[in-house]
Amino acid sequence: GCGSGGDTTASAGGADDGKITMGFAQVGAESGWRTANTKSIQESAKAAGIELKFSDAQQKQENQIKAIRSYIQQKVDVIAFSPVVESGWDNVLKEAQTAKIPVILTDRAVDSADTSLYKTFLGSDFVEEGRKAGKWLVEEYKDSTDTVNIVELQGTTGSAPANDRKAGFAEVIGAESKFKVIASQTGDFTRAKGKEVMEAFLKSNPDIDVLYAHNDDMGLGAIEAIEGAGKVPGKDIKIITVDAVKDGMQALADGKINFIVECSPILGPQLMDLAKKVVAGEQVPARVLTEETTFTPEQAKAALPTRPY
Amino acid sequence: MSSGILTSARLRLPGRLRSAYIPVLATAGLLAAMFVAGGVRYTGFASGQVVLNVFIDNAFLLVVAVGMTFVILTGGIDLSVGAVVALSTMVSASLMTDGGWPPLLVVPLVLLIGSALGLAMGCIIHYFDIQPFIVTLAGMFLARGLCYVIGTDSISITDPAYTAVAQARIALPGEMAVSVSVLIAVAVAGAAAYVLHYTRLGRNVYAIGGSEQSALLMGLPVARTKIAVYTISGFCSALGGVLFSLYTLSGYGLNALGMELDAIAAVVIGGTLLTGGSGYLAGTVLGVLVLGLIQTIISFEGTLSSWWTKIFIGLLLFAFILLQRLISARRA
Amino acid sequence: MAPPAPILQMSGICKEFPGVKALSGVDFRLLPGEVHALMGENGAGKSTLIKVLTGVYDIDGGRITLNGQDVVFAGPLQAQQAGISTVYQEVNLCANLSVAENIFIGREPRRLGRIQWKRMRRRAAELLAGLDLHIDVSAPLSSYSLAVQQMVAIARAVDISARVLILDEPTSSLDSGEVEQLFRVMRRLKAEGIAILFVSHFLDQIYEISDRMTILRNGSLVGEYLTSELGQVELVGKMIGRELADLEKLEDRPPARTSEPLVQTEALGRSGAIEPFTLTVHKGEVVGLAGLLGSGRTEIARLLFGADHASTGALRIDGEPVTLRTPRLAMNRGVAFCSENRRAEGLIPDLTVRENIVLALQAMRGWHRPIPRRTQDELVDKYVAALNIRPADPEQLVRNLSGGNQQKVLLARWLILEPRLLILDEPTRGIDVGAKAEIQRLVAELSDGGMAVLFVSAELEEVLRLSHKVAVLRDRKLVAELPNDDGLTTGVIMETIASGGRA
Amino acid sequence: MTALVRHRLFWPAAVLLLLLAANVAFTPGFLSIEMKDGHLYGSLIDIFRFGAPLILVAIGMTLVIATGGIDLSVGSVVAISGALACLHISGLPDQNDVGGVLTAVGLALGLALVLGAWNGFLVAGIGIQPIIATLIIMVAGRGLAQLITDGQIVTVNSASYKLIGGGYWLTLPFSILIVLAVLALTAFLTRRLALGMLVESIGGNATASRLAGIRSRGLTVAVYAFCALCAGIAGLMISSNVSSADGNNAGLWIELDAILAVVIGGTSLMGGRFSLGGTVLGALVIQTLTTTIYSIGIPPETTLLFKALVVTVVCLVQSPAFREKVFQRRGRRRPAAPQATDDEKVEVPA
Ligand SMILES: Nc1ncnc2c1ncn2[C@@H]1O[C@H](COP(=O)(O)OP(=O)(O)OP(=O)(O)O)[C@@H](O)[C@H]1O
Ligand SMILES: Nc1ncnc2c1ncn2[C@@H]1O[C@H](COP(=O)(O)OP(=O)(O)OP(=O)(O)O)[C@@H](O)[C@H]1O
Ligand SMILES: [Mg+2]
Ligand SMILES: [Mg+2]
Repeated sequence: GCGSGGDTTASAGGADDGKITMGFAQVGAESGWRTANTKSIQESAKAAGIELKFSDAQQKQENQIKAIRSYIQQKVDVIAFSPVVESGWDNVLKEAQTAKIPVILTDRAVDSADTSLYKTFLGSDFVEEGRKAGKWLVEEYKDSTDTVNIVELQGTTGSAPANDRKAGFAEVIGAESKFKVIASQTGDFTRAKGKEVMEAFLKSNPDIDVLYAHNDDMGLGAIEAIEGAGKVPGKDIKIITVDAVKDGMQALADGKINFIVECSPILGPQLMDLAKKVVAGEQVPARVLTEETTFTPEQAKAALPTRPY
Repeated sequence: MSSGILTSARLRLPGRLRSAYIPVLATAGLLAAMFVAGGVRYTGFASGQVVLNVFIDNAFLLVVAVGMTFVILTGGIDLSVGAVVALSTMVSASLMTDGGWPPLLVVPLVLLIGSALGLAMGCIIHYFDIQPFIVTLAGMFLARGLCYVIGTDSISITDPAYTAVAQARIALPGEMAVSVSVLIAVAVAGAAAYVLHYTRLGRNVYAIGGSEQSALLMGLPVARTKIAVYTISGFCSALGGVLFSLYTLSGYGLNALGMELDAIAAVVIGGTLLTGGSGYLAGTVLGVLVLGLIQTIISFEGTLSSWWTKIFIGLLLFAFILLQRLISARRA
Repeated sequence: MAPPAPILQMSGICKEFPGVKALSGVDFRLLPGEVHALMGENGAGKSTLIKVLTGVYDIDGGRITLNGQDVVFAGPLQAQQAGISTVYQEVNLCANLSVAENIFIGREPRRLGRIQWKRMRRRAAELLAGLDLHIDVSAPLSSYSLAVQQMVAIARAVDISARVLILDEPTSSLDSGEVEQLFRVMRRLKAEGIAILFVSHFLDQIYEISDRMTILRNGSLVGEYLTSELGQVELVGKMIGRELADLEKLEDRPPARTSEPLVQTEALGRSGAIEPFTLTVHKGEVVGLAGLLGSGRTEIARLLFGADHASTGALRIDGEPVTLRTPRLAMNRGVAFCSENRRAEGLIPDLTVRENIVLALQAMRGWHRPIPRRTQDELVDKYVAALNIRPADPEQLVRNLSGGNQQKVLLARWLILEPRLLILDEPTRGIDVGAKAEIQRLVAELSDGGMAVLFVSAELEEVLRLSHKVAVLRDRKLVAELPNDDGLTTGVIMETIASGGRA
Repeated sequence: MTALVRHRLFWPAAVLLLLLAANVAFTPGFLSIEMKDGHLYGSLIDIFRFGAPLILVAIGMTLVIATGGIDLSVGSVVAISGALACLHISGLPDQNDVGGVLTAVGLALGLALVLGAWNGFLVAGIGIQPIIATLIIMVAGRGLAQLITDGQIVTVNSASYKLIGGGYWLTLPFSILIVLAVLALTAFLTRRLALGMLVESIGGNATASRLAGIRSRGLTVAVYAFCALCAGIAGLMISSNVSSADGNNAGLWIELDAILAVVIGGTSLMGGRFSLGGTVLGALVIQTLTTTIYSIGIPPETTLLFKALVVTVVCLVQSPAFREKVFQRRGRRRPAAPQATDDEKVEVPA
């Protein structure tokens, strides 16, 4: 769908100053979200006429560093990558700077003090996603005074989205004492784990009001667990998730999930635009947020037919 | 090219020992062949710096694999190495950044922690006669768990001295350069090779790997050696962690996930038997280089999707192991 | 003349393993400058006594004094440091290390902590030369036959300058030549005042070398005697607790036989191992293989069993040409092979006696046709009784058996197969006099029943006693085939070996 | 009593009971099992249900380890089998069609068998060390699973397929029945037929086994194939339980858990003697541990410390050397007083 728009810009960019080569160091292929992200980047690179060198780091920072180093070796025009972690990039980014290769960060930021090491950061704000989830909850229960029992399914322990989505959510709901997170456990971002953990939650906590899952997949797994326990997901237990992948949107449209915070993997077109500008030496904003929204069941029904991933 | 190495070695080596060196020589030959193939296929590949980068990017793995070699030579296994690497980066980063400790204090402390952990595991393995797999697995859980207790976020290291060391490049002729880590790693590998070949400790390691029962009956210090081996591995992992933190200038609990498998694979690809008693440190160095070179080839290939990357790694590994095996079997 | 004060004294030693009382209240003393034989049947507790002494096992009761002082060793290392050097029964060396290292490991010549490999190899070569063994000491131990390994173990122990030297069945695979070398060294050490504890099932050797002996039976002390005052028959009587009647009967040789050939080799050989040889084994015939250490007897046996592949020549079984690519194919043809190296090539230590005995039979039937438990028990019971395997508990793990009993288990495995050609490589290694006679009787009986046997033994008398014909090897070459008539003696065989068959 | 304590399964069983007791302390209704919609429902059932894939993989792993090998590729096989089955089902016109689902199951298990046989061939045929031989499929297989699913999660909507991992039959979860069937079959093959003894013999002493006429090559290939088959079934279970195949994450790290289960069950990694019962207990210990972590509410950051603690306790308690050194500190190193040699008649030379 988004390829056609990119085509025109591609011919323009290609005509300007020869072919641009971009080295992109992806985190890995740990989730469907990530795969959609990769696909978007590959497709829009093709559409934009940018030659893409792609590498998969298999969730290892050292592999990403190696890949970036090899891009420097191969003298690409621009390097883009989604950092596995926030810290630890100064060395290799300095090397890129010395080699005069501009760097664009995608998906998550790095915590480097020296912001001149990269040109711009394109991506979502995981903390903000957590906040959005929290805000909806606060809004939903604004009339109630009873305690709201929340269970949380966290992402992979220590991973940035898990840390940030937890922090943002806690920040918002922490303001009111009626919200109580009675259990919080990692579900490793997977359906199978999400289901397993939720079943255990249901056994040890008789009255759960709300489930907050750090991604759709864990939420989908948890729905099966809730149904297995004879409860109705979306009614007996309200469910909030993050991501908005197709299966999640379907569940949202079916009323099994109550609210989804979007975290869009479609960074490709924006990234290619930025890359061209950066290579051309144009000024770009230090931070570009992806356009993201939130979905309620009604919005989901409307959005579902055109959902690309 | 590879056969040249083999035949010249054949002329020099005495009688039967020749067969023991064959896996290592085959590995070296194949590695060279792989490099040449890469140079033919990719532009910019056949440069000295690419080789040096393999060292720079794998210095920590090399150090960890050196420790693992000791353990595997005794017939044991150490699954805790990756977690100890992570713990070391985490401890270093939190002490230096949050605690403001000087690196000169932190690094010895980290090395001490790693060695102590190894020592403890070695003692449990030996005195309570428990399989190394399960003890070091518990050690892995423990070290990883301690990382998360310190913090789940990654911590940057900003200490100026540490940063300076991390960014220092030792220039070599021909516009090439290596990092400090490489020097440390090479020194560790050299020292380990010396220990294994020229000291009693080293020979005892081989003897225990050959037969622990016999080593005991021959009056060798089995307890001391076995415990020493796990301590060395703990020390090497901690040092690997220090190098890792120099490499990334940060500490993170999810660092080096699965590195134990890389280290074991490097050792075994280098021709060391997992059952113990047979293998050389040079093999381990080659094993690390093979894994590193595979990575480099992948990134030079540059067009592989995530899954093709994995399949390609598997295929390269298979081709390599198969050739190595066939060459060794024919010559032996 | 009052005897000198004992250097080593053990009193009231008790040792119990789960279910077995291995030693109960054993007293033992060792005088300086004597060779003391420790005697007893298989499983009597000899090795256990040695292991208790050197700290391999914890002691359950009793005390040990060395040089008048109470000692308890935590392990062989401590015992060695206290001056007790030991060769344990099974070859306990590291096959992955070189010969030189096996001799010197733990005591390598060093300078500034650095091992001096050259010096070590040179000294190792000298040391072995002293035992009349000239081999490449830089080769891994695994490339040598068990007999060589045994010599290396002896060389190691002898070189450790100790006050007490313990040799647990060091001669079980040695030829008379090597035994002589060993005895020469032992006499020298004895003259230096070293106390030597010696275990062997060869009575001739005991009488040749020992001054005094202690006899154990079923883990208890029978008594201590001067060798010169105890006759062979009496000794055997004390060891087994009854008179051994059928020892004499075996002295008569079985009559020679003529029948159709079973296995024929035509210039069969394997480069580097054995030169092409032509040999025919007839049905019901016992063929002995004689030769010195490393002469290639084991190599012939392995070729006939398909354990190694021949590089030249042809093999016929029942007149039909066959290629034996795996031992299994040989077994399908009715060939069985009992290896000389029971630990490396024979036993499965973690399996029970019963499982070890039925293993080959089960392998022949395939995994899907289990041998009914009752049949198993019958077979096993029969051989446990016939070979006097002790403890007579088929469910005991074979690793817990004494060396001799393990050997019997291995033999039983092949005997129940009832093969057409049974290759026995040193089948009586470490087996006591009583059981040895029993085994010889069994072999004779089976060959009377039509089974052919290829018999390899370091003990020439045994070969002579059983064989219809003797094939003589030298330097990995078959040099002569001698019919076992009245004219054939060990002397004749030795001469044939020496002359290389040209005489 | 002592016979009970001596039994080799006593200590793993004791640890399992201890963990269950800890759960009861935190969740009083832990042991209760009730009927819900004609299904048995309760935490104990859950442990079996969620542990089912692990038990299966561990059973296969037990045999591989008994031959002296190791199989790292099971996790990838889990992913591949689930992915292939779901891909096939998602392409069916009627996803509930039993024939179509059976074809999918057959395809998935067939591919698993092929992968296992490949592992076995590398190990037994070419003589590559097991850890490296199976590492190849571990790495490449994960890629293959992602290739099959295109890196996405393949969702299916098939009641017939759901039965395998999430359904019930005769009030019991179907997955438990599958595990029982596989366990019974394995026990029959290894203990009733002679497979177990031959496998133990190969692991105990490979050279000796060859010389005893065992066809170790064929057996080894069969064992690796069987292990992959078990992993394949586990993969179907996992994907069927959540009605979707996740090529990226399904079966991640399961090899480690499976090996751990085998080791806790008392089988040595060096090969030889194995215990199927021990393995099942070991897998249950691991699954109960996971459940305990959820129900006690141990935060994810300290989960691993807790695991480390339990694993250490499990292995210490199981170690005879530890029990001897800690529980019965008999003064065995003290030289005992000489005992009077009694009844045996001792002859003394004149
Ligand atoms: N580790 C063990 N566990 C259980 N029983 C054992 C163990 N070691 C030895 N035994 C038993 O102790 C007894 C004595 O064995 P030992 O090895 O001392 O006999 P031996 O006199 O050396 O016999 P051989 O002449 O056959 O070598 C035997 O019955 C044996 O089965
Ligand atoms: N004296 C020796 N010199 C060199 N190599 C030897 C010697 N003795 C044995 N070997 C090695 O041991 C291997 C085995 O020899 P083999 O088993 O055929 O001997 P054997 O005749 O059975 O005698 P024994 O078993 O008594 O040693 C040979 O391949 C050879 O390499
Ligand atoms: Mg003995
Ligand atoms: Mg021989």
